[in-house]
Amino acid sequence: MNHSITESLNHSISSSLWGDAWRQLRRNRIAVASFWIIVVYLAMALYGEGVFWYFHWKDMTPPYQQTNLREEYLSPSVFRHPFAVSSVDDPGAVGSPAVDHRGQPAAKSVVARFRTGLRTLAHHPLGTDNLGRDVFQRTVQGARIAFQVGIITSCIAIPIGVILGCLAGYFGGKTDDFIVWLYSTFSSIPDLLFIMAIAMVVGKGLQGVYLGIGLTTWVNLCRLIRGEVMKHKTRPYVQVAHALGLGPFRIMFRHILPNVFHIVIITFSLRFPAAISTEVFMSFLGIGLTTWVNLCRLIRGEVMKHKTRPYVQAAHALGLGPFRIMFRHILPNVFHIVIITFSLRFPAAISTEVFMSFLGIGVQGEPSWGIMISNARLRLWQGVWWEMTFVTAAIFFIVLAFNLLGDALRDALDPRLRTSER
Amino acid sequence: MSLLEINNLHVRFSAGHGHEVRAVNGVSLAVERGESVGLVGESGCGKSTLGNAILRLVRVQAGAIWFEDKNVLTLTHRDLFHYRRRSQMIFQDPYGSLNPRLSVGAAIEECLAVHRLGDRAERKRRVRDLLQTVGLDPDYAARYPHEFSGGQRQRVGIARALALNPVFVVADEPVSALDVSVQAQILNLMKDLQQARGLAYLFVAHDLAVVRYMCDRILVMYAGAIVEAAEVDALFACPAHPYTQALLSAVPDVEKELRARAAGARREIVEGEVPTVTSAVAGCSFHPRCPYARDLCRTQLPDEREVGPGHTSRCHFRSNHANIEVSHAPEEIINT
Amino acid sequence: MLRYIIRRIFQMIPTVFGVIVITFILFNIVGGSPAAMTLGKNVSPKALEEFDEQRGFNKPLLLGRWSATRAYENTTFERNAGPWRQVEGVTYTAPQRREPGHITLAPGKDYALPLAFKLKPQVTYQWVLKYRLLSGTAAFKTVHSYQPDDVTGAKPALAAAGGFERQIRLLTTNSAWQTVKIPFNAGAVPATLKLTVHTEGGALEICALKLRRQNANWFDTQFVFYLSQIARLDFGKSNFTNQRVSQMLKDGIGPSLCLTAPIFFVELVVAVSIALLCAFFRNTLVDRLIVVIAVMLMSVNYLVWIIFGQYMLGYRWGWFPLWGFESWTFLLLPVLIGVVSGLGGNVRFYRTIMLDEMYRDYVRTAFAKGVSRPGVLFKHVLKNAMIPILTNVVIVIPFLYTGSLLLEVFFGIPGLGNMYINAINYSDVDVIRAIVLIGSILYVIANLMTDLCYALFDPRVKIG
Amino acid sequence: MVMENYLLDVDQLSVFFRTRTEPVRAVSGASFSVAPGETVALVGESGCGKSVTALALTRLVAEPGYVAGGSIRFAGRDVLAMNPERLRQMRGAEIAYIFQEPATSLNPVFRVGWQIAEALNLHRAGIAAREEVVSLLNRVGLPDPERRLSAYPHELSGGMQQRVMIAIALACRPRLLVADEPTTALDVTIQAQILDLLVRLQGELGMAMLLITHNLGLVAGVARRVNVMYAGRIVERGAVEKILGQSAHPYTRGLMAAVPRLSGGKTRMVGIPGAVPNPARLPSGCPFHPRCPKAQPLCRQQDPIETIITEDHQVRCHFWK
Repeated sequence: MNHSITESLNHSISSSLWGDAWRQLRRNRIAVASFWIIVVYLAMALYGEGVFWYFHWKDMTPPYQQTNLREEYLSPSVFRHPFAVSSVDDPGAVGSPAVDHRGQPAAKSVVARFRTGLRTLAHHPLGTDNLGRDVFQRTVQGARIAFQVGIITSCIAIPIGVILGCLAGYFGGKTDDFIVWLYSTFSSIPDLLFIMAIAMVVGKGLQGVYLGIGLTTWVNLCRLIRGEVMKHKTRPYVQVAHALGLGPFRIMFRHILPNVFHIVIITFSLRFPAAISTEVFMSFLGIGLTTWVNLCRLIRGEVMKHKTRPYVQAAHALGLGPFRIMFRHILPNVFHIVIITFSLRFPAAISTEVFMSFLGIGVQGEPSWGIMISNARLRLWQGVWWEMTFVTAAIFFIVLAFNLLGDALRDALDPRLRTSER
Repeated sequence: MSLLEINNLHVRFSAGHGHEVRAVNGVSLAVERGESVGLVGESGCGKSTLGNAILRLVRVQAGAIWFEDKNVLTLTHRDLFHYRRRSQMIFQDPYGSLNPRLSVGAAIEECLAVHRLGDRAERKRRVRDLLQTVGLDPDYAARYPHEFSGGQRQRVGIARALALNPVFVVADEPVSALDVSVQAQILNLMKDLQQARGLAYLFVAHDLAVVRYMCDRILVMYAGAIVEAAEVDALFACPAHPYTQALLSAVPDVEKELRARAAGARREIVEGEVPTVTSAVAGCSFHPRCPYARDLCRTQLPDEREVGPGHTSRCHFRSNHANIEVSHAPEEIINT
Repeated sequence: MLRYIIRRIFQMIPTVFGVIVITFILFNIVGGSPAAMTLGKNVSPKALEEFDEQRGFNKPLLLGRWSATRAYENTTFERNAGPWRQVEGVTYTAPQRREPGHITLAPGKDYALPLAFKLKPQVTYQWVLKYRLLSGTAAFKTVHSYQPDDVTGAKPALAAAGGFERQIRLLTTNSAWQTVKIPFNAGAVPATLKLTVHTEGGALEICALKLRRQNANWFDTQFVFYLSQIARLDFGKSNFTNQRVSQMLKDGIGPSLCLTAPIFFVELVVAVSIALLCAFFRNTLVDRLIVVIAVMLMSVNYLVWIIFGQYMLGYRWGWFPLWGFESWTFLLLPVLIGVVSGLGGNVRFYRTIMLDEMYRDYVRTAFAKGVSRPGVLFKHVLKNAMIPILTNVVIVIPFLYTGSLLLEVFFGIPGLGNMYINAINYSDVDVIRAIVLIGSILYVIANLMTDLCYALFDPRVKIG
Repeated sequence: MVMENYLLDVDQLSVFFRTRTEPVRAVSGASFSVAPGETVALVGESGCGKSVTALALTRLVAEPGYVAGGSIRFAGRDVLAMNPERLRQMRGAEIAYIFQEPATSLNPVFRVGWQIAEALNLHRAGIAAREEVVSLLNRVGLPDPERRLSAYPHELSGGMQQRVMIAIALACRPRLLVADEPTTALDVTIQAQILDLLVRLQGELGMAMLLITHNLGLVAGVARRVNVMYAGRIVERGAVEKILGQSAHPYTRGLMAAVPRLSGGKTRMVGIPGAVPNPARLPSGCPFHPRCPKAQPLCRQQDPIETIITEDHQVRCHFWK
């Protein structure tokens, strides 16, 4: 309503899509908060990634995999009365390093008690699971897998969706017919069934999950982009570009695409929680990560092999630092594995996996949120609530943040899309 | 030879379900160098399609378009490129015709770059010149379209059209989206540019008053065909076609209204709806609405007839039916 | 209207075909033969072949005359002599720079070609052989213990000492690697058939050997087999439960619908009502509160709803039975969880639709006419909003048939969802394929229904 | 001015729009009046607040807009003080609206006849709806009304849709018809038909009309009194002859000069420099001063108040002389 006034308000304050969206988002406190939550999770994921790689190169069991049967079923630290006096007296209780074992009993001053209390708080802050593994660390690792899934599936879906959508929308005719047929076919297959079937066929690995989610999400994006491109094709500025004699690809990618690109971003942010949930779902069912096959394992095996080679020894002898050796010397020598893996990914990965687990280097499944839920589920019935609670809270907050940010982005960038996404 | 000559042009679109829209239906016209020709009609009469067809932005089914002695419709890719340098277009919607993701400088420069004119520095200089020519601060080149008002955007659109130094410009409703107080600025700018550069305009509009101000000659279009063509003064003084008369009568013009009000007169109103071009009408396309229609009109398509020097009309009845007098051509009514 | 429906049904055909192609690609091409996956590793090639035979996996994919058979796996001799290891007189040469890996058959001997199992009767096979013969000859022969009746048509006579022997191809000296195809017929009683090579005067070197089976015709392929299966509505047999898949589907769909249909209807009514409430109180505290709650609800993972719901309501408080499918009370908890878990998203979606309508011009007209607020909402807005809502509802219907995967697993409801997950875990390809395919076809049909709904309820949509 | 004679009397009306930062003033201190049976025009360019003013008359301004001050009296009653039910009864029955876009202003999923009948049922219960609807459609010149009753809006052309809108508006014989750009979306020849219809019906039914338009030609044709709006203010008002003939405000004069004339020759037109200001960022003082040829330092500092030139001519300018 009140067209003229709202329109003129819109025109002057907010005709620049990005500029206005940015302004609007910055003012939206919920969106900003969501953004920071996502940043925190991203940091967690990056940290998890770092930890993961570090311990794999060091060839050590990462802390989130360390089992400690003495500390199984440890409840979260705040529930362990960290500041209670008794914890200082009894070194065996709750398994915390509450006492500095130097022979003499710890000083009972308030400061010391406070210090030890703090240390206890920091020790397994969210408790441990049945094998005494730290719930906090595992949750962080779960974030890593979740982000991997979100990002990799987007990397699969976005190029397919964007390119096909552009081509269909722009060229129309037979091209359009074909692409519409393609995506309506894909969208006809119920998502979850399709993802699971793909995952099963491809080999129940993380790749299956990536591929499954990636291959089903491009459809929606493609449809949206196609519609937008068709709309923009008739816009005057495209006519102008025609009149200037620009070629179709230049018009398509330089003129139209920037104008519809916000859809990609909106779709991405709206799809992210869906991808995470799907991954959680699938790893819960044991389809995702049970046979954990990953590139880094291969690399790790190779690096371990190369570590003992003379050229690395020589590098050591020259006094080169570990990073330089790792990246300048070893990595170029194992990098071909990356390429080979990507081309021969599935058979090679599977066979190497078999080989490596035969040799006993295999690690148990990485802690994804879904696996954690799956493990924690039965323990919940025994009253071990914390593992379940913290994992679900972790999922809740990231999904909530993405939902809210996605909403805000959509409102800021393209309110029309509201009804097209469920 | 004229700068632009169009012979019996037909443009048809498929409207699905086997229907066809005859947007342009056998149009012939000519535009001389430095001349500005107005093309007037209501929505859906095919005037914008005609403008687009001249620049080969839509597919033409039949006919010929001659520009500087070359048939535009058979140009090779290379020649078409050259043609686009000679003839350009100004678009109606100043909000939509500029790509919101390109700075105005980049938008103008892109034309030069695509046509490989000058090096980077030279192009930049030329962009500044152009902006100055259309009355904008050259430093605005780095700004994005949303930072401009409607009038300023239309100036940018004009600068872009002029970037390649065309001799012929199709202006498709260049001021209809602008506020009244801004229209005059743009019209004046276009007039000045025409004089300074010897441009020829095909000025597509629905507003007769604007066309009268801008043009030397006027073509009135109805249902895909040109029903009347005349010098601007002749047309306004003695419109020959009933449709033109109705149009003139319908325009709410301040002075005319005030005069009519003082005299207590009522306006002429043509009944009926603007035809959709899908429904092919036998005979004269205007006959269902024409107050003077007779049997002949319902069966036979009228030819173009000369009603005065340089004044043609597509009506069986040469004279004028209303109270406006005809100064030339003896009355000659064909009865059937 | 009828013409419109018929036209739309014709338009469905490419999509259905596409779905068939995709499932085919997924399960037959990407997945390959599931025989080894399902039967395990230590199964005889004969059993595998029978498995494939039953499911048509031993045919060419799309088009072709010849297909491989497990009687003799393709050998290229890159690492070792393969099945020739056991054959006497055969020496293996590992690949060198120019030379491919190959086996050498010393001259002057008969060699039986190592087959994993007997061939099929009356079927034409062919050897595809890449060989080199520096000197001498090599003869490929079939040896029957009975006289093959396909030659004379007579009853088989008594076996001769070496059996009836027939030379099918004589290879002559050839110093470069060369590929030949040697066709032969397995005869009526292939159980007694022996395939031999006799080398004479020089060693036969073989660097690649394949056995191909001839199919009935060019179109006797996996794809055609698959299509005909679909046409016969025969979805094969589960190799886990050994039941016919169509029977399993029939058994499973009832429990699934028992679970999903109530969820669907309750959810629809509740969500639309709440959305209307939002639209009525738009921009007030009530509206905002509902939106906040809806977003929170939809951010809670589905698993969490189920696990905590089952734990708290079923186990701790004991309000509902925990597990099983015996009476309607067993459905209460899963339905409740199903409704709650989907409520947030649906309320938000319907609210968006309603509010979009609230800002239309016709609403202003209605208000200007003097229509009251409830009047505008329940008459003008609701009828317009029903169009997108209805189409959205119709499109969900096909998903009802699979049931809710997780709810069924958790609450032990023997529906299709449960079945599907079991099938995934046991790599039960036929079941998976059938469920995916039927789901997709139902979806296509639902799409058609959506269009029909549009045509029926939206006067702006033209039919014809 | 004698208050009691006016059907509608608007005094110092202000309408604000909430934005994320601070409220934007869409209409500020607009005062005008409409006498029974009279045609009054509200003229202005896009974004000047004329449509918002029209909607504010029956408090139809939707969120985020709200009436912030002033008074609206209709037939002696204070509209701003009415309870919602009373307001609802007034809408349609006493003040009816026609909007600019007939295509979107009609409800797409209801038949035309139903939409007209609804208005009838709301305010004139107990009459034979069908006959009344047919006679209304006849009256607005819709050909073949019996058949059109069961048509959906999209099956009608723009001109016919606008006729249906008029039928809805006239269903309850309102005393004031607010026509918000009733012809802008239509073609020139159709415009003339609709305008003619409006004027004729107005005469027949003896209702007052508030015509909101940007087209001075329309104003000259039908209005008796004119209010010129600029940037949310009524800068000049008075009898049509005064405003169009002897305009005092530089904006009105500029507007008159900028309108191309049918009878005008090729003499150079003079436009108003600059562009219509954005309501969110109005210039200080008189909002017209950046574009005004007569602007003085005073104009930049002080928003002028309304000056009475004659009984039927008021202007809001420091230097109207």
